[in-house]
Amino acid sequence: MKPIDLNEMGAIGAIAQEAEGKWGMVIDQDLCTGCQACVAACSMENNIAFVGEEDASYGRSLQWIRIERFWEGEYPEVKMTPFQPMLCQHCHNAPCEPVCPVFAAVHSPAEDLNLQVYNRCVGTRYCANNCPYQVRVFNWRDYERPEPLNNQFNPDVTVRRRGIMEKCTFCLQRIHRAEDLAKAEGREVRDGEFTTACAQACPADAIIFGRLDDPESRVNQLSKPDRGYQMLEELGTVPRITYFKEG
Amino acid sequence: MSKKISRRDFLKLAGMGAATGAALTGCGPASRYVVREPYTQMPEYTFNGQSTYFATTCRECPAGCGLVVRTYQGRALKTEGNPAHPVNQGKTCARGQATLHGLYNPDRVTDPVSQSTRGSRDFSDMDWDAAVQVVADALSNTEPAAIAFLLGPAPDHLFDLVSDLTGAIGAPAPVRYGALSMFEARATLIQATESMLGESRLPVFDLANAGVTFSFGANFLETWLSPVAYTRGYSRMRKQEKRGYLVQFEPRMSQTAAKADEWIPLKSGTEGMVALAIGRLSAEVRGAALPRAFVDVDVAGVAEESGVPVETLLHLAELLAGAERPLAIPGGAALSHINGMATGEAVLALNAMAGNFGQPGGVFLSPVPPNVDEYHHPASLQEMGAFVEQMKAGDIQVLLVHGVNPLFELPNALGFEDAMKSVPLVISFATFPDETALQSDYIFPDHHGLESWGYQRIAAGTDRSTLSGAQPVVVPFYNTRATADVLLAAFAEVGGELAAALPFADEVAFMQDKLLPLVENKDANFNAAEINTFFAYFQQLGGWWGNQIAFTAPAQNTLNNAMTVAAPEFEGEGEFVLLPFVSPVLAESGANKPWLQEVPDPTTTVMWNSWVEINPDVGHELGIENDDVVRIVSEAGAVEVSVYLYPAIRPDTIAIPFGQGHTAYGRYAEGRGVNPLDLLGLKFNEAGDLAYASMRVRIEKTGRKRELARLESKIGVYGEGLGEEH
Amino acid sequence: MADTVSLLAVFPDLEPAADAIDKLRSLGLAHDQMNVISGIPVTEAMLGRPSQWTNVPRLALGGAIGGFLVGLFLVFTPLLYFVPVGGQPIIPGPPSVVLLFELTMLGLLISTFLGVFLDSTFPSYRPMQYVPEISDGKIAVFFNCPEDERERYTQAMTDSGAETVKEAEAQQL
Amino acid sequence: MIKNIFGWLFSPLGRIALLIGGLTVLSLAVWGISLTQASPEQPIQFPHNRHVNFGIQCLYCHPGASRGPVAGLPTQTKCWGCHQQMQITETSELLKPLVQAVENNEPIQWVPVAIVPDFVQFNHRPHIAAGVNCEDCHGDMTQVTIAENPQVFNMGWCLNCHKEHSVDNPELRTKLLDCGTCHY
Amino acid sequence: MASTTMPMEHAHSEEAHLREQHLMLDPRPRGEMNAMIMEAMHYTTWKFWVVAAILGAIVLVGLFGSWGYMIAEGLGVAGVNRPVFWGIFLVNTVFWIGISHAGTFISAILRVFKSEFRRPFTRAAELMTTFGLVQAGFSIFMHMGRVWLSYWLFPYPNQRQLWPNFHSPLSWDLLAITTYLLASTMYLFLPLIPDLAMARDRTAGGWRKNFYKVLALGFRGTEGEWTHLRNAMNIFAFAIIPVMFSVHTIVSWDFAVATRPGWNSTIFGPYFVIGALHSGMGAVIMVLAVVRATMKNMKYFIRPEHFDAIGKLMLIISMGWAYFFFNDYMVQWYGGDKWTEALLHWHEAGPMGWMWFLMLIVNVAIPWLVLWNKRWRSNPWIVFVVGLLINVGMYLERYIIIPISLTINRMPFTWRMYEPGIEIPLSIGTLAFFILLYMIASKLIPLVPVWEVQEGQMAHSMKKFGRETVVTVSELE
Repeated sequence: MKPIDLNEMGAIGAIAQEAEGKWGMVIDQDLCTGCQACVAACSMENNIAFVGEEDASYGRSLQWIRIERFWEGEYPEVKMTPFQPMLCQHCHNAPCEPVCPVFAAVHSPAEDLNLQVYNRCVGTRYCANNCPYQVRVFNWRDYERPEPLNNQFNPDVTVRRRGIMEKCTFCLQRIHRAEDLAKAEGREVRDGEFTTACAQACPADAIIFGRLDDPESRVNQLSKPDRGYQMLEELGTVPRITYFKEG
Repeated sequence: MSKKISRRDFLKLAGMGAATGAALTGCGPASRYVVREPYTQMPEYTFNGQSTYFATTCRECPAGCGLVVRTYQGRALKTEGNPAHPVNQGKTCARGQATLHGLYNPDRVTDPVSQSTRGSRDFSDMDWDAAVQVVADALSNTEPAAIAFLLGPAPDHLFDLVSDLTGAIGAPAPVRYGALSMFEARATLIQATESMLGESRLPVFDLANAGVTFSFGANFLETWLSPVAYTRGYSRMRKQEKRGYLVQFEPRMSQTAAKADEWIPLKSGTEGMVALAIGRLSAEVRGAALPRAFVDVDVAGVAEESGVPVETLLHLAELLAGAERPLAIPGGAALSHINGMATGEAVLALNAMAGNFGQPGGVFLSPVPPNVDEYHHPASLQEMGAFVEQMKAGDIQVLLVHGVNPLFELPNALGFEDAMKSVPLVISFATFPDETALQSDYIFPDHHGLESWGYQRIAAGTDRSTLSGAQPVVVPFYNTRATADVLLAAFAEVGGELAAALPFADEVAFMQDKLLPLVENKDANFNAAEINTFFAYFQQLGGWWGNQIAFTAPAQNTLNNAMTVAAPEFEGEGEFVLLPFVSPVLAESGANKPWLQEVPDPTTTVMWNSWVEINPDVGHELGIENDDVVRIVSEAGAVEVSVYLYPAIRPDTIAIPFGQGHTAYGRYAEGRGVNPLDLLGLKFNEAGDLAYASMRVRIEKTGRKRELARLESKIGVYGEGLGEEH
Repeated sequence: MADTVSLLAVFPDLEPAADAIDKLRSLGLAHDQMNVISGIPVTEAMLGRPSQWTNVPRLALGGAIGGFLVGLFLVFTPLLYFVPVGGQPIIPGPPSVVLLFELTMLGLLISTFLGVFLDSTFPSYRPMQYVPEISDGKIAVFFNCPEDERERYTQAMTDSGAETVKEAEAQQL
Repeated sequence: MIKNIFGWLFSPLGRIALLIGGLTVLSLAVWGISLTQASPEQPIQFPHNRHVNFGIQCLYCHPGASRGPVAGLPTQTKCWGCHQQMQITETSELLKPLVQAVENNEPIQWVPVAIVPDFVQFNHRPHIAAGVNCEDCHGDMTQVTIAENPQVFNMGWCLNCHKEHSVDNPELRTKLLDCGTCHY
Repeated sequence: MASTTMPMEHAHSEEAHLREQHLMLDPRPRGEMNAMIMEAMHYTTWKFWVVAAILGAIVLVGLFGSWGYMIAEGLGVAGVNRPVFWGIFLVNTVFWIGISHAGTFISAILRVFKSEFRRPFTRAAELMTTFGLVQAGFSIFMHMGRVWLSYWLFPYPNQRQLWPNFHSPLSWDLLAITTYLLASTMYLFLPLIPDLAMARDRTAGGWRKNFYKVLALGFRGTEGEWTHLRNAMNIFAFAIIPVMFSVHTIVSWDFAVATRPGWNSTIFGPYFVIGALHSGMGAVIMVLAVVRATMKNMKYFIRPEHFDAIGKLMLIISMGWAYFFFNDYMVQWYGGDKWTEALLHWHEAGPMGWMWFLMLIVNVAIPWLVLWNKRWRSNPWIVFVVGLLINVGMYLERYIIIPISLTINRMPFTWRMYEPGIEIPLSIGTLAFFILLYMIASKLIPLVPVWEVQEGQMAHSMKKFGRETVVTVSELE
């Protein structure tokens, strides 16, 4: 049995930085301009299908990252709340994982990430129901990409077919590529050596990805406890993404 | 030269790997009977299963961001920003990411074709020799003065080639146009800059170091001038020791305004007046002598005209007066009024008062790009009007169009489509079957930007003289040919003395010729002794840029003359002022990329369609609900579009995004949404830019409904169905 | 046994059948030399017969234990290949209880069901001694008696109220 | 209808027919499965055994294996490098397709033998680096002409090897048994 | 009815009256009852065939046709979306599992408590259990995105070395439903064996003879056979009750263990069980009314007394349901979590608020208003309507719990409504399939356990206490 860790139990505000972790992300909502470059970059990197107008208007778009915004007040004192990119939070205690009957949504002990094994998925969609962040998307149909659009497929990422749940992987293929390279060269992965597609594209540098277990990493350096918070941290899911409030 | 040839061969070889693509799809068990083709010869720098990266320049908009494209076995997989490139420093926008959906678009023009009658879509394939002959005949059999080239804002090497070509045969210089330059009111911005800073160039605003920024309708986070560069600037502005402060003045909350600390919803066209009033109040707050420029400003009158209360003006003036490095930016919508010139000058006057010309966090003149002496600005709408008149008068016998889609990007009122009927021969070099291409006699498709050579001069967005280089990252997918090569071949076909004026085997030879002067300039990101090495570096690094920060700002005392900004004038009848704005994700040419269609609009989260933004209170007053289809009628035309009740727009203003409304341009764009340019009239400001923000329109209900595809929840965001709608 | 004959006496009701069984006993037949066939469950006590031995409860218990063991195996299957989920232990406590319960019950019920088959040697489609009237509520007493005493037994049955007494012939049901 | 079925079933002939039917279905299934396992038709009956017996290393023709995910098929230029110096190239019937391909500069259409499903992200490099020999997975090439798979590349087979190689290294074991190592 | 004291001279008619009222006091010779049941099975009018043909067509097109289309196209043809990942398929699953509870309740719980009125219709109720579970199984497989891989849910040794995830309520569900389906089928079959033997004896030949012969397993009715059977039935009656409770509790855990507002409730287990009984009893009474009206000789076996008894049970269960509903509502309401508040608001004031109110009316108000009256609840058609309404209400309850509640989550940006698509023909198809199976079964197996009725009739008698004649029951076992 593992020892009881109050951080993990959510008893004292479950700060991911303090709990163990490997990969993490910092999203600065003050910088995020809502430009959707991350959305496009993610789709291009991860072979995400487009679903067309009808399905998109019915909540079936497949983006792994979405940018939320709400309104405060009424005209003329109306204000848009800060853009809030929502993607898989890669919870340490992910509610999506235990409910999958076939181990398709599992935790990666090696990378401390939340995995979705596409080929194992049978499509019960329980994980999506149980995700408090609603960041899982389901392939409601075979969304064909007509020739020759399929030439753009990234060979490092499985192309999903109908009936499969999918979600952000923290660009696991890039993690593996970098780790493989580092191992071939006999060293550790350097901070900033690679990054996720969304962080790479982000023109405002609002998304920073890196190692949580390296105190020198940019992700850890950027931590500003007064501004940082985690989504729905009261649930004790121990997310790996820290958001910075505006201002 | 040998290097070049080997590279091109390599690309051809690399293309053969494309067949393996089929094996990589699907999440089922892979078929056992997949065929794999090895390379016939292993290309240089390539290992099995490893990606190769090529630097090039993004052609989705004229800003000229540097890209690094990941290719794998001859397929382009992913675009990334070029980290060394001075414009975007490794970043891209959504459009840059989606450029691959242009490259692999299923609706590209695959072969040179002739069309039986214009608009019939009855194409017959040609071979390129015949196509070159058509161009050669057109060039040789037509009186030079009757040959007109209409080019887009990119790429610049083609513009240079066509300039040389027209110069050689004595034809009129090529005309360049792009809808973005119209929306940015570039001509007005340049003229205002000339009158305030003394040089006819685009200004650069050093957002990154600004303390307090007043943006008058400049949507620099979306499409304005160089959005990625300005977004970087914005990011750094916020990350300063003392967080930068942003105030946005515009009638509708744009994406940029959404990021502003304060949004001042002033009446459209009163930006200049408000700038002057703030200038005056600010000078008063500081207690310094009132500059002459602000003497005539009637603050109360401005408050009444603009709808911004005096207290707000005063508050803003105090903010400005107390700021360390204030900055004021004039945006396109503010300049696109009858009073646009005055507005531009008034906003720049705020900078002058702050004394930030040439200072960090201030205003600079954009560095002159290398290998030219001046900035070739795109045609203003008035100039385009003159061009159309020429066409109508029958002065143009041959029209060659490249890189621009005038039938979509020009207001209907200008009558380009009619004018085309008076042109006997129209040749389009479009990559995609856009509206203009379909109204042409021939389409001789150019490569996609990622299959093309070229360079692009950076007009705005960098602090140093920059020439961004483009090279093919994949072998051309279809039977397309570079327009520059077609023109050179045609020119050679014409033969004689003329051909000697452009003695180049292909566009690469031409480019090398144009780059030759730069070899001498050693103060740059790379040095090379001779042109071949230079060209290799130019490809490898994605362009050439100087080491020196080239900001210039001649000192001028510009506040000595009294300034006034007239009240805006509006055209036509109707309760509402129409504010067309450029869709931040689609812009002028993104509509045919399915992933861009599905990327939600940043402010409304609408996908795959157009909408009209109406203030909810007005909507309820008129009995208009979300998703109702309404008819927007102006003097110039009418469109039918679904309503989005947008909480952050002035009640007297409605807004429609520009980007959709194609009647051609492939399956993903065609028949989707509306084009707000159909509603615009033909009033110009002093600089010749269209006063597009001054059109009055009225709304008619149609009784129909068409649901907009939104990413957001109407329930969760607007409380719809919860009995607490607003 | 060449010198015995199987007889089948059919009675309209319980009383005569019970009488007949008493008579058979007094004629010297042991309990295991006779059997009763009825259309409703007639308890042994009603006919004065000894309790029937049944293995069903024991089989049920065995099945339950078997099910429990299968459940136990399933509970520990995660040890074959560690896949952590949601920060929960590899072998979760409460869900294991659910698993054990369900499989125990499944084992119990299946073995009960099969126990009936086993104990009653179901299914058997061989010819058997039977009279279809018993499904109309009659009660048949089936016994073996010595060939030479057949008349005596038949008479005794008829006296007790048997409707028919005949030689039991195995027939296809 | 049901009567027919029952009657049919109870007759001895019916039972035999049933048996035959069942056997047919079974053997069809076995045949179908064996079809999927058989070596496919190749454009050239490539003799691996001969090449290996000449002393040519695997990595000479499949160099990608030591560097990255894909071992790769040799280009025909590489084949030609040796073959153009050999007499047999001109005479051999077997080598005709190669000569043809080189002359026409057309790629040879090989049918891959050792493939994993596309939802498995396999990388050769770490396997080679960990000291796994080619023949451990691909079989002894001195014994075959066209490559044949000595085993089905399924997950249990992968896992067994991963487990064996990480018995005494818990950290490595975590990595090697992680779903995300192969599936993403 | 017989509320006034009767004069002595009417004692005879009093007995007659009691006999008319109670099946158990109105014995007929076993042979006659057998003949009645056999006739009920064989007597088939053209109406039966027409209805069966229509239902068959619906099953073929609505169920299997639509399902095949959905498998080929993907779940996009259904109405599920984000965030309503679960739709009508799971509503149907829960609904059918609920329906199936009544059979076990009647035949097991009432058997354990020796409620004699159960005797003629235990089988009719058990058939519902089995066929209802079949529909539940169909629905749950329809729900899956890749149903062709559904065998991965079952524990079996495989080369991947990967077993199902027993952390997941869905795998408990699968085990529980499988257990329950097997158990209820076996429990249906055991008491059926003597009746099959009876049918075998009364069938001269033809395929039916073979059918009964095979199914009757060679049952003769020897003492040993009866003993084994009785023992087994006793074990079943006791053991199947916890299985039944566990099934619906586990179904409720599918929702209750989730981290969703409104679902995360400890009362869900018993709330679902009582809800299941509520809809199940409604369904039983509907089936009995239809069987009594359409099948020959059934008016003898199924009498107003039975409707009266089930009606009383329904009233009690309705009260129990209301109690649990209020309990759940109260706790959720008091909790004050903002998402739960939003959910309750959405239930009541959202666009589908009418469902919530309709559910309360048909589940509580109508049963309470109608079933207190003995005369009304003895009327088959009145209780049929009440049963129907309760089933509508319970369907709405599941609909509110699943697709409507799923709209509300902790990410308001994603809230979206659910509009069923191909679920509608598929739901109708499962209903038609259920009815069709029932119709076919009613023609193949004796719908009334004759031997149990006879056993009960033997045990019942009338006795005079003072001036009143009352019913007495002897304990035969």
